[in-house]
Amino acid sequence: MHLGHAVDTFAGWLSGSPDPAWWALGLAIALLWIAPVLLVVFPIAAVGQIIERKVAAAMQRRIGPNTVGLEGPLRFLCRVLLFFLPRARQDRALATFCSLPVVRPLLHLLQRLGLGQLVADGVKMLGKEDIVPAGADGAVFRLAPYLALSGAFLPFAALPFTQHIVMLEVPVGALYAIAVSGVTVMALLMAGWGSGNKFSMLGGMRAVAQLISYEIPVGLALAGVVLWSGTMDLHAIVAQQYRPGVFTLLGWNLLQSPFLCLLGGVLFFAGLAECQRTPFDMAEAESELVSGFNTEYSGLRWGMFAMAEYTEMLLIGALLATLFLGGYQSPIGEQWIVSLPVWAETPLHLLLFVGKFVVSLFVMVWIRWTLPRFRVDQVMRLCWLTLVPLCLLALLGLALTILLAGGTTAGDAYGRLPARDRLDLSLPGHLLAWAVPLLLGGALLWAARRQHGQLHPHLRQLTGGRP
Amino acid sequence: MTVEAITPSGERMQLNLGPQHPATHGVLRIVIDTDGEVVANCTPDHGYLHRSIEKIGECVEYPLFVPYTDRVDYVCAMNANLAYCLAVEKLLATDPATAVTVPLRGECIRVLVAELNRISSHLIGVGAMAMDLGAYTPFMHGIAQRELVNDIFEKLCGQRLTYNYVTIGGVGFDLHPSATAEISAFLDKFEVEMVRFNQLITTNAIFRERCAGIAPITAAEAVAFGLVGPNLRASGVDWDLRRDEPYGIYGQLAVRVPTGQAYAGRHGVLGDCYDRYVVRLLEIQESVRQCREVLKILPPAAAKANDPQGGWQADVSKQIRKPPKGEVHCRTEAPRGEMGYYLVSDGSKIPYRVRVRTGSFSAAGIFQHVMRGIFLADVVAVIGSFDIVVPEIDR
Amino acid sequence: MTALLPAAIAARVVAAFPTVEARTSDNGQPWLCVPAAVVQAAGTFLRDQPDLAFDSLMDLTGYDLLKYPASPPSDAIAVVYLLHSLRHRHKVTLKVLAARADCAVPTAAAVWPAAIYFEREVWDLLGVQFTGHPSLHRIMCPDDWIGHPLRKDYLYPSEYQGVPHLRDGQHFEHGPKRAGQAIAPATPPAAPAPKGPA
Amino acid sequence: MSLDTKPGNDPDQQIHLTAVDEFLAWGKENSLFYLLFATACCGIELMQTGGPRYDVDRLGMIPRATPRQADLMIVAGTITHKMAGRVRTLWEQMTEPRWVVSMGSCSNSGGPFSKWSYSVLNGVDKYVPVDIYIPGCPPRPEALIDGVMALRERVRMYRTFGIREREPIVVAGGHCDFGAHPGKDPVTAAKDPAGTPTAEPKA
Repeated sequence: MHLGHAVDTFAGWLSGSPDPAWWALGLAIALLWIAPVLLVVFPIAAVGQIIERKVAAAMQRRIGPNTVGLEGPLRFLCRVLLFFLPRARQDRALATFCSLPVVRPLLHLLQRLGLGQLVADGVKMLGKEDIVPAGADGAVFRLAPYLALSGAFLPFAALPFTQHIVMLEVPVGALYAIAVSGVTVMALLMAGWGSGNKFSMLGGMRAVAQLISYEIPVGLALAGVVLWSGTMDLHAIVAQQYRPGVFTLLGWNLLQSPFLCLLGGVLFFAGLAECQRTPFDMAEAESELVSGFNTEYSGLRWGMFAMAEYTEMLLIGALLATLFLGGYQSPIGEQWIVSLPVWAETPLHLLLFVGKFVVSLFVMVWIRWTLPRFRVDQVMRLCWLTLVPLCLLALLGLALTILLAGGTTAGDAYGRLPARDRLDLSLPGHLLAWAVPLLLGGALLWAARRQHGQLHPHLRQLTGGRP
Repeated sequence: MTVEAITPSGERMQLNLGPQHPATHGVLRIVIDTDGEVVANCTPDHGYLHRSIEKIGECVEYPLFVPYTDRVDYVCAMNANLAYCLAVEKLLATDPATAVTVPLRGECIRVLVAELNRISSHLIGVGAMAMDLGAYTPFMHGIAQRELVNDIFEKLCGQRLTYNYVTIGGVGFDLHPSATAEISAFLDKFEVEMVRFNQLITTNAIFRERCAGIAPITAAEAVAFGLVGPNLRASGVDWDLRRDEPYGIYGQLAVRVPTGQAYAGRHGVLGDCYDRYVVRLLEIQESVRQCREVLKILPPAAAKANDPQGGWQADVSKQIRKPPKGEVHCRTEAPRGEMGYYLVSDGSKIPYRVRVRTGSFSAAGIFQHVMRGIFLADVVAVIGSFDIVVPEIDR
Repeated sequence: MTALLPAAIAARVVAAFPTVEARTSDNGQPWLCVPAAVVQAAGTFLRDQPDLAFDSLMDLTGYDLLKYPASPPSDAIAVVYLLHSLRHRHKVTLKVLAARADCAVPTAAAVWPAAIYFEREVWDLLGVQFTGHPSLHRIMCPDDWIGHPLRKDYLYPSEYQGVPHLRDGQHFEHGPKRAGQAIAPATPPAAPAPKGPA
Repeated sequence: MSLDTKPGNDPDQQIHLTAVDEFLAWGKENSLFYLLFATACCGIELMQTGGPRYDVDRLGMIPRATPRQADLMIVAGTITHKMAGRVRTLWEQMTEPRWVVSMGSCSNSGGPFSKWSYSVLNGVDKYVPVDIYIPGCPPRPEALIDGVMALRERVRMYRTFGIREREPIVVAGGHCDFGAHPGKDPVTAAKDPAGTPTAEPKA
C-alpha cells in the first residue's frame, strides 16, 4: 500500500463518491502526496543551513548564531491574530504569552539553537531587491534556480521513507533517482552562462565538468548494489537488508561484502562532489571565483540555490541510507518494530530514515570545515584515475563472489532470485570472501602510503611526532 | 609545454582579480590573461592603498613619524616601529655628540615585543594562506591565538593593532609587573595550540597536494629579484639579518634560521609554496624560543626610565632636535623580510627624506615572473604563500 | 668570503671606471658618484667581479636635492643604489645625480631584476625617466595623476576627478608649509562637482 | 519592546510601521550580511570581529564576497583616490536595502592621512552615502559592534513599502554635520556616470 492508495481513499472520502472529483483529487495530492518532501525534506534542508553555521562555529571555537529570538514572527502573528486590540495591548499580550512557564524556556532554547536566525535569514531574503544584471541572459538567469531546486527534490519521489510512505512506486527507482538528479548540471551551467559574468562563467564550466564526471562513480556504486540485490526497486533493496535476530545491522548491504563497503565510501565521496561540497567546491570557490556561478544572484534566487545545495546533500544521504544502510530499518531490534501496529511503526521508521540522512548531513558539514579544496585537475584525476577504477574493481569482485558462491545457475533468468538468497556461504566461505579483498586492499594502501605519505623529518617536529 | 601551447593567445580573456577580492589580502589588483584555467600572463596593479607615507615623512618631526610606521605594516606594527627607531638611532650615532645608548631593559623589551608580534604576524600569514585554499577553520584558530597576543600588547601600551610603542631611545612604557608571567604562560599554551594547528592543516594531504611544486623559485632568482625574509629563506638562501647583521641584543641570542628543504615530499621542489609556508611555521617556533631566552636575560626594572641597566627609555629630546646632517641606511628583519630605512637629514628636526624598503614590495615584483603557466586556482595559493600585506607594497 | 672595506671597493671601481668619483656624505657615509652613462657598466662590473659579487640590490631610491643645504646648491635628483653582497657580506652605495630638466638614467633592470619595481616607483614619485625599462608606468599614483609627489616643489592637488581633495573647502591653514605643500589654486569647477569615477 | 532611545535617535523620530513592514524589518535587522571589503588596518580588526572572541556571526552577520548578496558595506580602512571609484561601483552593485558603515577615522575623514597625504580621500562619504560613522584608528571590535547596533536602530525603522530617508548618525553621540558632501543624497547623486551595463562586478 503506498501513498497513491491513501490519496485515492482520501479524495474519495472528500468528494463522497468512489470516483473522486478533480478538486478533491488535487487537494488530496497537495496535502498527502507531496507531504514527505514538503514536511520532511524541505524543513530539514532549511535547518541544514543553521546546522552548518552552528557546527562550523563549534569547530572554530565560536558560538554561532544565538542572539536572534523568535519575537519578530511572534509579534507579527500577534498583530495579525489580535487585530482587534490596540498595539500596546497586543504587545502586552505577547509579553505575557512569552513569559509562560513552558513557552519561555522553549523560546530560549530555539533562540540558542539558531532557529530564530533561520527565520530572519529567510525573511530578509524576501525583502531583498531581486535584480537581473544588464549583460545577463534574462530567461536563462531566471530559470536556473528553479531547475536546480527541481533537480534536487525530484529524486526524493522514488525513495521509500517508510514501507508505506513512498511517492512514486516504480520498479526502477534507483535508475530514476540517478537520471533525474542530472537536471542540476544543466541548472548550474545556465546559472553560470546566464549571469553574464566571467567569474560565474568559469564557475559554471567547472561545475559541469565536475558533476558530469562524478555521476559515473555514483552510477557504478548504484550498479554494484543492483548487481548484489538483483533488482532496481528500492523497496525490494531495503526489504532484502532485513535480517532477523537482534542485530539487523548485519543484514545491511554495507556489511555484506568489502566490495559493497568500498562502493558505499565511493558513493559518499562522489555524492560530496555532486553537491559541490568542500573539498570539491571549486565551482563556487569563495577565494578564487568570488562566489562561482551564484555571484550575480541575490535575494530569493540565491536562497533557492542554497536550498538546492542542502537538499542535494540530504539526497545523497538518503541514497546512501537506502542502498547501503538498510533504508528505514533500525540497526538493532527491527523485529520488534515490525511487530508494532502500522500507526506506531510508520513514525518510528520515518524517524530512523530521517536520522540517517541528518547524520550524513552532519558528516558532510564536518568535512567541509576541516578540509581545504581540490584544484580542478586534481578533482578530475581523482575521479577518473581512482574512483572509477575502484568501482570497476569492486564490481568485478562482487561478480566473482556471486559466481564462486554458485549464485547463478545456467538458464536461470537473471534477477528473478536475488543473488543474496542463493548465497549460502559457509563460515570459511565468508572468511575467504572478506579476507582476500581486505588483504589486497591493505597491501595497496600500504604501498601508496609508503610512496605518498613520506613526511619530511622537520614536519614531524611541527606536528609533535604524529603526522 | 610552453605557455603559448597551453593557452593560444587567440582564446584568452582578461580576468580582474581584485581590487576587492577575498584572496588578494587587501586592495591588490591582478589582471590575468587566461583561457579559464591556465594563467598565460598576469600584471599586478598597485597603488590602491598608496597613503603617501614617504611624503608624510618629510612633513613630520622624527618622533611623530612613529605612528605612521605602524601603518606601513599594521600586521607587525612593533617590528615596523623598531625598524624606524633603529634607523634614527643609527643616524644620531654617526655624530658622537648626539649618540644615544638604549638602556639594556629597553633593548630586551624591544626584542620581546618584536618576536611576539612576529608570531601574531605569521599566524595571519599562515592562516590566510590556508583560508585561500578553502580551509576556514585553521584561520579562525590562528585569529584566536592572535587575540591572546593582542591582550598582552593592550595591557602593555593600550592599543591592539597599531601600537606606537617602540620609540627613539627605547620603548614607551615599562612592562607591567605581571607581564613576564603572562607572556611565559601564553608561550606554553601557544605551543600546544600550534601542534594542533599543524596536525589540522600542515600535514593534510590535500593541502600538501595543492601547494607542492607550485611556483618554485631558485636561490639565484630569489636573490636577483630581491626577495627577502621567509620568501628568500624558503629558496634555500641561509640569510637572516638578526643573525648576520645583529642589531639590538640579537647578538646575545642564539638565532637559528630555518631554510627551505623541499618539505612537500614527493612532489615538493625547493622554494615552492609549501616551503614558504613551512619556513614561516618553523620561524614561529624559533620566535617562541627567542622570547623565552629574552625573558631569562631581562634585567629587573629600575626606578628611572633612563637608568642604563634597568631603564627602558633614554632621554633623546635634545639630540632629536639637532640631528647630524647626512644620510644613513639601516635594515632589520621584519616578519615579511628586510625592512630597510634610508634616512636623509638636513640637520633640521624634520627629516629631509624617509625611504622605506619592505619585503612585500619585492615579493610583488616577482609575481609576474612566477605566475606564468600555473592554474588559476594556484594564483591564490602563490599570493597566499608570499604573505603580502598591501600597505607594505603601496606605502 | 672576505668583506672588503668601503675604501677598497671604491678604489677598485674608480680603477675600472675613471669617471666615477668616491665621496663621503656629510656624516661620513662613503658613496660613489656615478655618471648616468656608466651606471649599467658599473653595475655589471660590481655584480660579476668574483671578489666584489654585489648580487643583491638592497634598495634603489631617490631624493630631490632642491632644498638640501649643500654648499653649491644643486637642483638635481639623486638616484641611490644600495648594493650588498651575500657572499662577501659587504655593502656599497652608488648615486647618480640626474639633472632636473630631463632626468634620464639608463635602467638597471638588466643587471638586477629587482630594480624593475624600484625604478617604476622612482619614476612615479620623482619623475626620473629610466631608459630601457621593460614597462615604465606609474606604480603608486593613478595613471592620470599630474606631477611627481616626492619632488620638493610639488603642489598638492585641489581635487581629483571632480571630487575635492580636502574636506568641505578646508585648506592647509596651519598645514604643511614645510617641504612645499602649498595647495595648488583650485581650478574653478566649471560644472557642479561631478560625482564618481570619470 | 519599546525602542530605547540611543544617541542620535531623538524621540520624535519614532515612526509607526505597519505589521508587515515591522516583520520584514525584524528580518533585515537580524541578518545583515556584510561585504568582505577590508582595505587597511581596520580590515584586520574586522577579521578579529568575525573571529572567535567577538564573533559577529552571533548577531547573524556573515561576510559575503559578492556585493549582490551583501546588505551592509563596512568600509574598513583607508580609501585613496585611486580606489574611490571602485568603492562607488561596489556600492552601486549592492542590492537595494543596503547600508554603509564607515569604520575607522580613515574612511570617516581621512584620519591620520587627512592633512599631509596627497593621495588619500578625506572621507568615503564623498562617494557613497554613509549611515554610521565609527571613530577609532582602528576602532576596537566592541566599537564596531556598537556601531552595528546603532545601524540596527535604523534598519528597524526601514519601510519596505514606504518612502525612506537617510540621515547619518555618529555613534559617539551628538549630531556633527560633515558639511555638504556630494554623497549625501543617493537619489540625485547616484546617476550612473559611466552608464555602462554593470556586466561584471569589478570585485
